[in-house]
Amino acid sequence: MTPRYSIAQEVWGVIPPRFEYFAPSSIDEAVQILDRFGGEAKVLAGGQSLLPVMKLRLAEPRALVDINRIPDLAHIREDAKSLRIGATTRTNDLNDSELIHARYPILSDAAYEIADPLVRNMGTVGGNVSHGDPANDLPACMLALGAHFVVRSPTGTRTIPAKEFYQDTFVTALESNELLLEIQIPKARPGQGNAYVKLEKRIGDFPIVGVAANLVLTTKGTIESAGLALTAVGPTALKATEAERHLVGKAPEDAAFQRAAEFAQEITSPVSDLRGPAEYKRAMVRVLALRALHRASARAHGGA
Amino acid sequence: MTVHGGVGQSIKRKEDARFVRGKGNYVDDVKLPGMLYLDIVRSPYAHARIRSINIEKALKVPGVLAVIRGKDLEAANLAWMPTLMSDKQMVLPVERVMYQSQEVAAVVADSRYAAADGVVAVEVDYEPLPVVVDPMKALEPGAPILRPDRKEQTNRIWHWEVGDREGTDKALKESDVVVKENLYIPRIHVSSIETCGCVASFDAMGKLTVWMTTQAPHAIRTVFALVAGLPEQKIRIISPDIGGGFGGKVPVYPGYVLAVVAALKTGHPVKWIEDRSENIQADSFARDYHISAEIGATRDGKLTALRVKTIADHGYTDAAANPSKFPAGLFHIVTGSYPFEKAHVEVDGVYTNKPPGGIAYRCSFRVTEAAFTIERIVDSLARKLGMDPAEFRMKNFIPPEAFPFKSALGWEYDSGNYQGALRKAMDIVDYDALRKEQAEKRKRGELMGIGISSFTEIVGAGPSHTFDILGLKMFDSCEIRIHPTGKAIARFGTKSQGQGHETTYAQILAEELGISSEDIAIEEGDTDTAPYGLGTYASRSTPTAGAAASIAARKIRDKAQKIAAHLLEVSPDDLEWKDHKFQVKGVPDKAKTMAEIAFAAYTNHPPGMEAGLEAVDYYDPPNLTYPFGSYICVVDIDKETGEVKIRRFVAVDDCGTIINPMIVEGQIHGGLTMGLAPALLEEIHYDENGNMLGGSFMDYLLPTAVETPKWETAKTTTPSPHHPIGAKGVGESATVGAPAAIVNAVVDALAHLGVTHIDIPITPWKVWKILHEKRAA
Amino acid sequence: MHFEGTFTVRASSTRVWSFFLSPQEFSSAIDDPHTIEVVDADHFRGTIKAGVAFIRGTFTWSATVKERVPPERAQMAVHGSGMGSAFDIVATLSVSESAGLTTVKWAADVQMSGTIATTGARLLQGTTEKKTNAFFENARKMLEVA
Amino acid sequence: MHELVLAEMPSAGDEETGPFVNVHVTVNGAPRSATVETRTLLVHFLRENLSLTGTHIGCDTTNCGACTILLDGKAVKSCTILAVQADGRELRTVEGLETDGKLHPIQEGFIEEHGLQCGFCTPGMMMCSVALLQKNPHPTEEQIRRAISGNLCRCTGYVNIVKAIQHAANKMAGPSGGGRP
Repeated sequence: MTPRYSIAQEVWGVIPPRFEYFAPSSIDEAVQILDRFGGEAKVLAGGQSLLPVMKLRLAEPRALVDINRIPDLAHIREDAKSLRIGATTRTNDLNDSELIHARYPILSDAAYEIADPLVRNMGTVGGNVSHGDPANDLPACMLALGAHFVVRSPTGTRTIPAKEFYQDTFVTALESNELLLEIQIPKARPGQGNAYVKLEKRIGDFPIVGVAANLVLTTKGTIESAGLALTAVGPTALKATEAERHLVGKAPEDAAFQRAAEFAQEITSPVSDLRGPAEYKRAMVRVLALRALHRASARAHGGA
Repeated sequence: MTVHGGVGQSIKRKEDARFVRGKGNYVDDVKLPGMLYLDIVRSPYAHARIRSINIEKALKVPGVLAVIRGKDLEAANLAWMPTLMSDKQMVLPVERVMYQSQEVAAVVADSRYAAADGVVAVEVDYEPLPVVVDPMKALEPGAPILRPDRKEQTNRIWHWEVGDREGTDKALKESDVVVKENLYIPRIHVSSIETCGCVASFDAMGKLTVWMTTQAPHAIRTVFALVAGLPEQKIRIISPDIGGGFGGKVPVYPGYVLAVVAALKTGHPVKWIEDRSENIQADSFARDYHISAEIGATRDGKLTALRVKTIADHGYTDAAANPSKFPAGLFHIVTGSYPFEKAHVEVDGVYTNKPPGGIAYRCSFRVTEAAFTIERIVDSLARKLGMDPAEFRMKNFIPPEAFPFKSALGWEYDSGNYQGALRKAMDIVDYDALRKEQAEKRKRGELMGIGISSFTEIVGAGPSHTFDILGLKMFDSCEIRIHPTGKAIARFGTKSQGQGHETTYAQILAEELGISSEDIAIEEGDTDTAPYGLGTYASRSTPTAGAAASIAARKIRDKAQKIAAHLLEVSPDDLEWKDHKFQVKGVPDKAKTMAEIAFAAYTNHPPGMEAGLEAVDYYDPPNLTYPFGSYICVVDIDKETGEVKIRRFVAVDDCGTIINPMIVEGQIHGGLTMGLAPALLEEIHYDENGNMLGGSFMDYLLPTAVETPKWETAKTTTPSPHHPIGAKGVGESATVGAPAAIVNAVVDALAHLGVTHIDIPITPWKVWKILHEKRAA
Repeated sequence: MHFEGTFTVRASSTRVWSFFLSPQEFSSAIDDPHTIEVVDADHFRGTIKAGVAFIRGTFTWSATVKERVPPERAQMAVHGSGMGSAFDIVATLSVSESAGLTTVKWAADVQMSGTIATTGARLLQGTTEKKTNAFFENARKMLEVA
Repeated sequence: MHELVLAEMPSAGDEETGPFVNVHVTVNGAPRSATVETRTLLVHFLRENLSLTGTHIGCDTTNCGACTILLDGKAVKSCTILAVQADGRELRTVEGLETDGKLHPIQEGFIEEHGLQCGFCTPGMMMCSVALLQKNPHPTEEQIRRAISGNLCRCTGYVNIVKAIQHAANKMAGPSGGGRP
């Protein structure tokens, strides 16, 4: 037998590789630099996912484009139509915002348990939603809420619905010369309630499973529209479209939620890993979906 | 009259003054002029032949000065070094790598960053070899022989047994009830928050100084002298502030040796600091015991015999930091708190393609494995007999009047009151009320469990007739100098890694000498100044060096008595040591304090007597000490997710005389948390190719403040009869005792479903799977 | 990791078999940018820039044909290294033709060692499976067109 | 012993080094600056370039929190921030807690309640606590435990760390001890 052989060494992660560093002061400047490097540059926002990967030398971008010095990319505001969250808003800012707590509790649910409080002080909402890691918490929230992402390239601005954004693990609809500017979430309405529930092996760990639920009830109390999305049980965050469809028109009660939770289970493809065997994760999708839907419903009824 | 900072006082710690200011001096804080940095190339394969190592590109990396390979060391006979267990391990491989992340080459550069770049540029050409991950498979015929260098062509390193095999077999056969459990205690890693590292520097006279994260600086110096052939007076090991040890900083890792070699060859000081991932993936592990235990009893619940068989996975070499005579450490303390008449233990050590080590996790040489085994299986037996586990223990404990007690496997327990500790724990937790609550909850379908662990520890190695490491007897030492103004300095052969020696040793001396602990400086860790000792691990500092402190202080007192007599113009026999000074018997006014005596020792000492007031003691304990405790854990289980939540945890510890209650409580809190960790979270897992899964803090999950419960502690005090102040040592008790209490609680919550054991760590999905299957059935 | 699959293609078994044994042809079914060099009939080598999105590195690889039974069976061992890691793939192919349709049964055993296996386990399985499936799907399409 | 292969010392301006950048920061109230590679991590900048070794490194993966400092008043992990990102900003490290020879209440709390053992996680743990108390002067035990969940301690079992933070909270609330339960 011909001997197999390899030229290799283990790499330990402390020191990142070299790169060119840019800190543009405007959006236009930022996207021009991104364009110039044609996919070889990475946007540096909070850096809490990117820098660890670079320290492991699993990513070696030629350039980093630090967008933290661009004015007005960090904001949380509500206008007539939308809740608008700027890309460099820190995840802890969601947690600290009275507006978010009062009207979009799904986001503070999620923000309360993203990584740890120190990481949340640096990590950004834009980074969390656009990194493309299926274990990130905010993508499922964005899918459940029907968010849109406003992105800019050298040729202009476009808006991408969350449901079209997540294509594969670490692969999103964002082009290499595009920069995420803002997340727009339909403005909360009376009768709306939502929640994010997740299961972790230990606080701060990657989730075993997470479920985001958003319900809007009619004045009669039936479900007018529903959003249900899942974290860490597929190559991307998953939108449980069948489950959502099933819920519409039903009373927000256990029977409907049970069936929706089963629909949600069906779209998952979890892998067995250190965070549990696939069968456990699939079972937990059901348990957590029920909890998230019940909590969303309670909130829609004015509960906490 | 008490002396300030004497024994039994919760004084604040002296060392904190520098730590809270960020002025600790840890090894990575050491910076020398011209210092270079060393970084290590490691193997991606668990088992492979090295065909070549190409360093050309690495040498072109800006800042890189040298690359060291195995063949560079081989010429100096330094490619291999001995382990503490008479095996040998590689500094750098010449031919084969034996585990994933093994050191393959070292890059020396003028900065940390350049060294890291150099590591990436080294090209190693490997030919993968078959990997042996499972120790059971390693013992099967036809398994690849991992260590062809040994005479015995087998992966069995050794077979060791103790006890009465035939008698145990017979007693078990005759027992009315026998219970058997297979218990796997997985590989875990201490992960002190500071990783390992060193700075090695040669001076112009050829003297080597190494600042090193070591718990045993003196032993390291001797090992360096023996292995490298350096004259021992030209080696100085300085163990600076240590950011946690727990046993992980006892072994000699290749990185230390490489830094010394690099310093020698480059003529510059060289620093090597491990990354966390290297620390987890290559440094000494703990446990990895595959245990099969059988226990017997009479129908009315009296224990008869215990038989334990174990496969011990040691990795590619036996580098456990055990006392030389005990390949399985003190595992034969496995009869625990019970007076078995018959017991037998056998252990087989096995080679696999994993890193070496074996005992480094806040544990006195495998006592954790032992305590877990007995406290788990006693619970199973009680359940089988239909007895309450507390009642069963009470019925079977070694009674207080039986001490000193000779165990079936040969240990002589110094003192104990096991009933007292368990009773106290039951009172604090309100055991009867909990059982009532549990019964009610079970009717409602809620899952709640109560677990007990009444462990016996064995620490303070040790009597030198039995205990040595590489032939060095396991005594320890204290040297005291009283200065003319009555202040003192004392130095020890041990080395604190957070235990607070600077405070507690001063308290022992304050009590013995009548000098305020504030006026006593404590130093450890510098081999040029401290007396020889074997270091701090296995809860041995208080039993050995703490005892040496007392004895050395008493030597000083003997001399002080003569000086006091001289000053008071009486006979020494007319004096008594009372209220921390020498006074004429019955005449309290006629007295001399230690300060007065010390001044006289340098200014007015008796004719014919040597001046000065100093003493040294090398304390060889007559026996080990046997701390014990009873823990009760209450858990609630989420039926849907399988999550286990610790609601309460009551720990009653008995470590004999307590020097500083605040510090003892802190040690117990920390120990409990390192007991919780393997019970619920931590595990090092390998895939079939020998890849370590979870080799960083991303995947190897240490408990945070959120999972850690609010520990409830209490104590009983049963002094050691042979220790000068009756102290026993406490650093590890809680880590030893806690896991069984937690597992027993979870099993208790599920017992009505027929569950008798769940292997640790008890993850949510293990619990869920049980519930899921029982529901389906 | 073990992956396997079956597909049917409208092409002769000889054509299918030779596709997978021809370095120029089979390598065209690899999505990631790569180079290939033919050492001899049974040995090929090259580099490949592989990964997911920005998590990407250059691997050097070499392949050895272990078994050729035209037009029925073949086995190839591929070895690669990069990103602090090494991979070893043993790929087996069995080809059978019936009524102008050729059925290809493939299996791949993939072993990863090193950084990717130790730190990237969370994402490894899905990505590897996807890349393997994509390769065979590309191959099927190319054979179908041809 | 075999001669080790020694490379030539690299010449200055070698095109493979760098790129470099000037970083100006205010640390504990004082302006500091250094020229470093763009890839230099903030924790290395503090420890190596500014010799502020009170900030420690305990992991490679942003998990342990030993490197916690305050960046513009917020607690962050300095191992996962580039030094250049801190350019022009305010940093506070453990060395800046003591003022005019007086320990910060958090430092007193850690001593009084035995909130530290080996001392390695302590600077990061204290900096995290300082940020918590600035934002929430009267945290509940649950809030404290959550707030320090990104800081690992292997020695204390956290019980006394929680007490240390409560000690500081009480002390900072002033002599009235006021503050909600």
